[in-house]
Amino acid sequence: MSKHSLTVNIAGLELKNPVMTASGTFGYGEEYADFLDLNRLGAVVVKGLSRQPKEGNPVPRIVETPAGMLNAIGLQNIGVKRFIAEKMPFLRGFDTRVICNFFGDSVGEYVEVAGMLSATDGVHALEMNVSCPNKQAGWCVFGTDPKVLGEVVSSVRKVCTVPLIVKLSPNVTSISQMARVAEDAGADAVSLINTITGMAVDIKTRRPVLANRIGGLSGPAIKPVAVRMVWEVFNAVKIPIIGMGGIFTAEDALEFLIAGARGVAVGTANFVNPSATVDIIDGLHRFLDAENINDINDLIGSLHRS
Amino acid sequence: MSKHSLTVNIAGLELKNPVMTASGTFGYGEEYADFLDLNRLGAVVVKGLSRQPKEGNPVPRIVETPAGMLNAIGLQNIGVKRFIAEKMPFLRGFDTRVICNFFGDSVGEYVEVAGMLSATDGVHALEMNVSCPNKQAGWCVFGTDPKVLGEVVSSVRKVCTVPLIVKLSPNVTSISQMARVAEDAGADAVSLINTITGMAVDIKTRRPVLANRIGGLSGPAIKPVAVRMVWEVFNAVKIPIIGMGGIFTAEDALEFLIAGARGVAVGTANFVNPSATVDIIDGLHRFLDAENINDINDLIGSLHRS
Amino acid sequence: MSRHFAASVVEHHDVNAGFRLLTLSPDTPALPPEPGQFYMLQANTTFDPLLKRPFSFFSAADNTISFLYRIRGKGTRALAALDTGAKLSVIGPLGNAYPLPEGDYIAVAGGIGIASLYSLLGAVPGRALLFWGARNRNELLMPERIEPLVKTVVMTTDDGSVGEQALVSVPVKRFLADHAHLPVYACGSTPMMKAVADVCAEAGARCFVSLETYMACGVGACLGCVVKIRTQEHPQGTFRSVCKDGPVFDASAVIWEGAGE
Amino acid sequence: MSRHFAASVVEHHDVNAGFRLLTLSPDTPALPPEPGQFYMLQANTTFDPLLKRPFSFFSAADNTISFLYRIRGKGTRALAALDTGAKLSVIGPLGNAYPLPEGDYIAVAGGIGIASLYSLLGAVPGRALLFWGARNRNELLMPERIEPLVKTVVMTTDDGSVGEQALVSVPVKRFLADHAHLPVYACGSTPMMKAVADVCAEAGARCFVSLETYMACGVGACLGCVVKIRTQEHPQGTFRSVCKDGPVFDASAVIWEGAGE
Ligand SMILES: Cc1cc2nc3c(=O)[nH]c(=O)nc-3n(C[C@H](O)[C@H](O)[C@H](O)COP(=O)(O)OP(=O)(O)OC[C@H]3O[C@@H](n4cnc5c(N)ncnc54)[C@H](O)[C@@H]3O)c2cc1C
Ligand SMILES: Cc1cc2nc3c(=O)[nH]c(=O)nc-3n(C[C@H](O)[C@H](O)[C@H](O)COP(=O)(O)OP(=O)(O)OC[C@H]3O[C@@H](n4cnc5c(N)ncnc54)[C@H](O)[C@@H]3O)c2cc1C
Ligand SMILES: Cc1cc2nc3c(=O)[nH]c(=O)nc-3n(C[C@H](O)[C@H](O)[C@H](O)COP(=O)(O)O)c2cc1C
Ligand SMILES: Cc1cc2nc3c(=O)[nH]c(=O)nc-3n(C[C@H](O)[C@H](O)[C@H](O)COP(=O)(O)O)c2cc1C
Ligand code: FES
Ligand code: FES
Repeated sequence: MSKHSLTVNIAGLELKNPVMTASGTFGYGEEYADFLDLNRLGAVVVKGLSRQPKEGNPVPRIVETPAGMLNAIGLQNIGVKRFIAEKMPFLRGFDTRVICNFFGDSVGEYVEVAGMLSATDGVHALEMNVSCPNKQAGWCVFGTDPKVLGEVVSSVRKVCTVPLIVKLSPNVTSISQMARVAEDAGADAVSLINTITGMAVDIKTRRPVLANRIGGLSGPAIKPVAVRMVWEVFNAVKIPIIGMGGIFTAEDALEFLIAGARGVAVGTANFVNPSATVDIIDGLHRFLDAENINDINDLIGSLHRS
Repeated sequence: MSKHSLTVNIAGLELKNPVMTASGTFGYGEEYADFLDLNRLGAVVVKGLSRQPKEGNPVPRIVETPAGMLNAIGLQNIGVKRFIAEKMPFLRGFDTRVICNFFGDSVGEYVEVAGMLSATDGVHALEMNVSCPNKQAGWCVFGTDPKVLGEVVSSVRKVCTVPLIVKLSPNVTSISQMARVAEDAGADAVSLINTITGMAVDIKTRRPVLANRIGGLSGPAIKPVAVRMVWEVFNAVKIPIIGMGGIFTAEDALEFLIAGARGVAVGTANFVNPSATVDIIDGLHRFLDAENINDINDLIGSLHRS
Repeated sequence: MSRHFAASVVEHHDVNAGFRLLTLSPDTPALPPEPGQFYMLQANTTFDPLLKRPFSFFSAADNTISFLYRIRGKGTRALAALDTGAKLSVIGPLGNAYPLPEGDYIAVAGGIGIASLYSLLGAVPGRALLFWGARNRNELLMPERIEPLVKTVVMTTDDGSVGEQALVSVPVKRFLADHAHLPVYACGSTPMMKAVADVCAEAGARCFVSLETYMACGVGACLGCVVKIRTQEHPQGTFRSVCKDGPVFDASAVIWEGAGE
Repeated sequence: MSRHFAASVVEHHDVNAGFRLLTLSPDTPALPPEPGQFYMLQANTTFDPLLKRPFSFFSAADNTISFLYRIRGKGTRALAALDTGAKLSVIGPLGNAYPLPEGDYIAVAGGIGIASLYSLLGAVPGRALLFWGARNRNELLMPERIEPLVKTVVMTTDDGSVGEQALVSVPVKRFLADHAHLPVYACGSTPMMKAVADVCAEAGARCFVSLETYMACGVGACLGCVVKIRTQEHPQGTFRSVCKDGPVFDASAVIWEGAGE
């Protein structure tokens, strides 16, 4: 198990392995500290942070769907200040990378939060969630309009002193176009996919099951869409990709790595199997052993083109 | 079971019930004639037709995914002439509506095929599949560029003498925008969703599982996305909607009807349960009975907005 | 000792129609639960159903944990099909526990809510004045195991098949007129618990409720299971996780949004 | 009589490690199958695995159908877990059949391919010259039931544990030198069938192969299972459904694309 290397480098940040947690599915890390050794992870990506604490949406917020789930948490979080004061000291105690997911409802808020987080000791990279409603432009979402995306990324890039990962929304006609916009605006990496917008109807009450009506679909159901988008983006940009969407096993993670992801994030799987991340790391070791591959980087983007 | 009515009217076409088959999952009807009484169906929607017979893609063409499947059949079909000569006589023998799904690789081909089909006795409506590559505009797909979509729909509308249904691709940023474009260009109805583009990777060979690399995701996995899109489109256009995507049971069909679909199409479910369509019709009857609803139209679009 | 373990079915049988008692033996040493805590269980290894389901433990012995459950949807159907010897994946014990009463107390169970209260009845035996409501006789589960643990029991059913035909909160309200000094512990459907909380508030009795919401993770990570709770900092209420901050809450702090449904 | 029915497991047991024999009884009258036909089976009622899986029938009696299968992935694992009395959903019989030989014939089985050929051996007993290849002894399934049905049998294994250590096409090729007038029926992995088809073509022997591709519907509706077949109209080949136009094809018409994999 020790001959080969799982180390990957994402935009200058070295990770002991490509496996990280997906934002919003691992709390602030401490929720799962009992269940696995956080030191084993390539990185911990925390729940999305905003300038002010956010209460989130009314309940019901989640519902299971075939091989997936819809969530409309509404980005509930304790706010960047409490996060830095109350959660970072704990996270700094681990030998892993800490990546802070964040969002805003205006370009100004994005910039402000990015500034605060990237100035925080122990924060190794930022992940910008652009799948949230844009207050300035009404109903539109930062991540679905190329012009707006370019603006917010380049504004954040100016203040961000650590690697900046832009997390792309899959709810677009061309994910590769959005990835190129992010790259051109200065993103150091992209992560994809965020959830796909969906809805479930309670046929008895004739109401949407979720109080928020619509929610984001995650889990194994979306994996084929996510793998396809990673492959498309891999062919469109030079910056590294972090892939996610329905990764439950090492085999799932390998699909993403082979399709071009340099890192993989595990989301919904944590809920079902709290040790999913470490099981995946163990499985990657076994696969490299079995296939006689010395360096996981030899696998990344190795999908045959014929 | 007889008190209430399941009759729906889609763009002037009366259907004895809202349940139809999804194109490409029911062959030309005869493949399933052994398994169920076609007379019971609201409509039979046949495999997509083109001017010339089409061989389709190399194999493998299908692969199962969690609660779904990817297909890259490549629109294999016997061509519109053989269809009219060899398959229509059989279909005319049933008391159901026959809806012909068709496509082209140029506006000219769309127009030509639509003209031939709508002039055919027993063809009650046409369904335009716009999710296919556009030879004139290179890689772009008819169904993802609003301008191209408007052009092809209005050209077809001029020659089509029966109700024209435009089948929308879900691989777009705004499905309601595309629906409005179709409506403005003269579509009498829209159907949605076609499959979501996805990919699966064989980690041993490091090749895409499908020979065509990418394929279309269908089945229960995509149902939440489909329901959401039907609801969005219901709020955006006045023309009727035919909903589909992962409908396996009457409960699934009811989600779509309540969200605004006036018809529902059953696709992948036929493969698993050849009598899925009639089971769903029976289930709709039972639901109306149990809920004391006399007319299924009272259910359509009845989703509460609070 | 990890709170995530594999377990084997050692016993599994019907109690009444639609209700089963499942006894598991953890394959590796597990933490002992406290009354009111719960576990996330999953019978299947495929992706449908995808999520684990939360169940209060009914009883726990040296190396076994039992669950009393109602077959409801596909998760519980998959559970119900498990034979002796079958393996399943478990997370727990999770959540907080009932604060143990010091003397006599009032326990209010609605239907399958008895599953959660049973461990409290066993931990403080002979002190509970149990008010036990259900839809019908079939849902009053295992009286032979419950009655020996309580001081008195009052039953109600919706159909009058056993005891008074009333909501269980009706006799509780009558009883509280003279016994508002006793703490109340309630577990049942959300409307039932709200009704009990209301009569307790009126009577000025301390009331603890064990809430039920839809859960994904069970450990406070997804924020899917929240409920609005009044705190000093947030007198208008703030979201708390039922899985981590609960499931037991002081009823006076709960804001019963949409609880009428 | 519908080709879509529910059936109950009447017997189910291991044959060799990783191989099981499943016997079903249709709950409603079902059509009798012909040698070479297959059924689509599904053990689970959830959406994972989603699709039914194709299996040749192994044998059929008055009111039972048997299947000999290898546990491979999640569909066959779900199948393998079925107990006696369990229900499953079935479509069939499907596809064409082996054209019955008039006299002696050569049967070539590779591994689990014996499952499909067994019904032919039984339909035309005592006339088959069986060439039977497998990876190892464990995969030569139920010789005690097969040997009484054939005239002669030649075994090969990849590991030499039984018979010649060779691909089964090697002894077939030797034998055809003197027996090219006999028709050949082959079922096994795609590379094995291609090899047999090649030696038959060289020797000028008529050869039928029962192909295996990934299937969704089993009835010719999805066009997922196609294979390229030469026809008079399409000498370069045209796609035919393995489920409906096959699974049995004249080997000389098959275009073995990607068959090396
Ligand atoms: C802390 C806690 C302890 C519990 N203890 C027990 C117990 O000891 N015994 C017992 O029988 N049940 C208990 N439950 C309820 C149990 O978790 C659900 O019955 C179970 O999840 C249903 O799963 P299913 O797949 O069978 O139903 P599903 O198919 O998921 O759903 C069937 C119906 O039940 C509703 N539903 C499902 N889960 C919940 C939920 N968590 N909250 C509200 N509505 C829901 C669905 O919306 C749907 O209408 C407990 C729940 C919680 C939160
Ligand atoms: C006409 C026909 C008759 C068959 N008869 C038998 C039989 O009698 N006994 C028997 O054991 N098997 C038979 N098979 C093969 C059987 O259908 C597969 O083994 C089964 O579908 C595997 O399902 P799974 O869910 O266990 O595997 P999966 O998890 O679906 O797949 C496991 C692996 O097998 C491959 N695979 C799965 N299905 C197929 C397929 N149809 N073609 C090629 N590769 C596939 C997958 O790509 C994957 O690599 C037959 C197949 C066909 C088409
Ligand atoms: C309950 C839940 C909460 C989430 N919260 C966030 C979030 O705060 N920020 C974000 O960028 N993504 C969030 N996501 C999206 C995930 O990080 C991930 O992109 C998505 O779930 C797909 O991965 P999966 O299928 O492995 O879950 C959330 C997902 C879930 C299920
Ligand atoms: C094998 C297969 C072939 C299909 N062929 C077509 C087609 O020819 N034309 C078309 O418009 N849609 C086609 N579709 C899409 C379906 O009609 C339907 O829109 C989609 O599968 C979603 O529904 P479902 O989840 O119920 O299958 C095909 C789908 C499948 C699975
Ligand atoms: S279930 Fe995830 S936070 Fe409670
Ligand atoms: S499996 Fe559908 S056409 Fe053969």
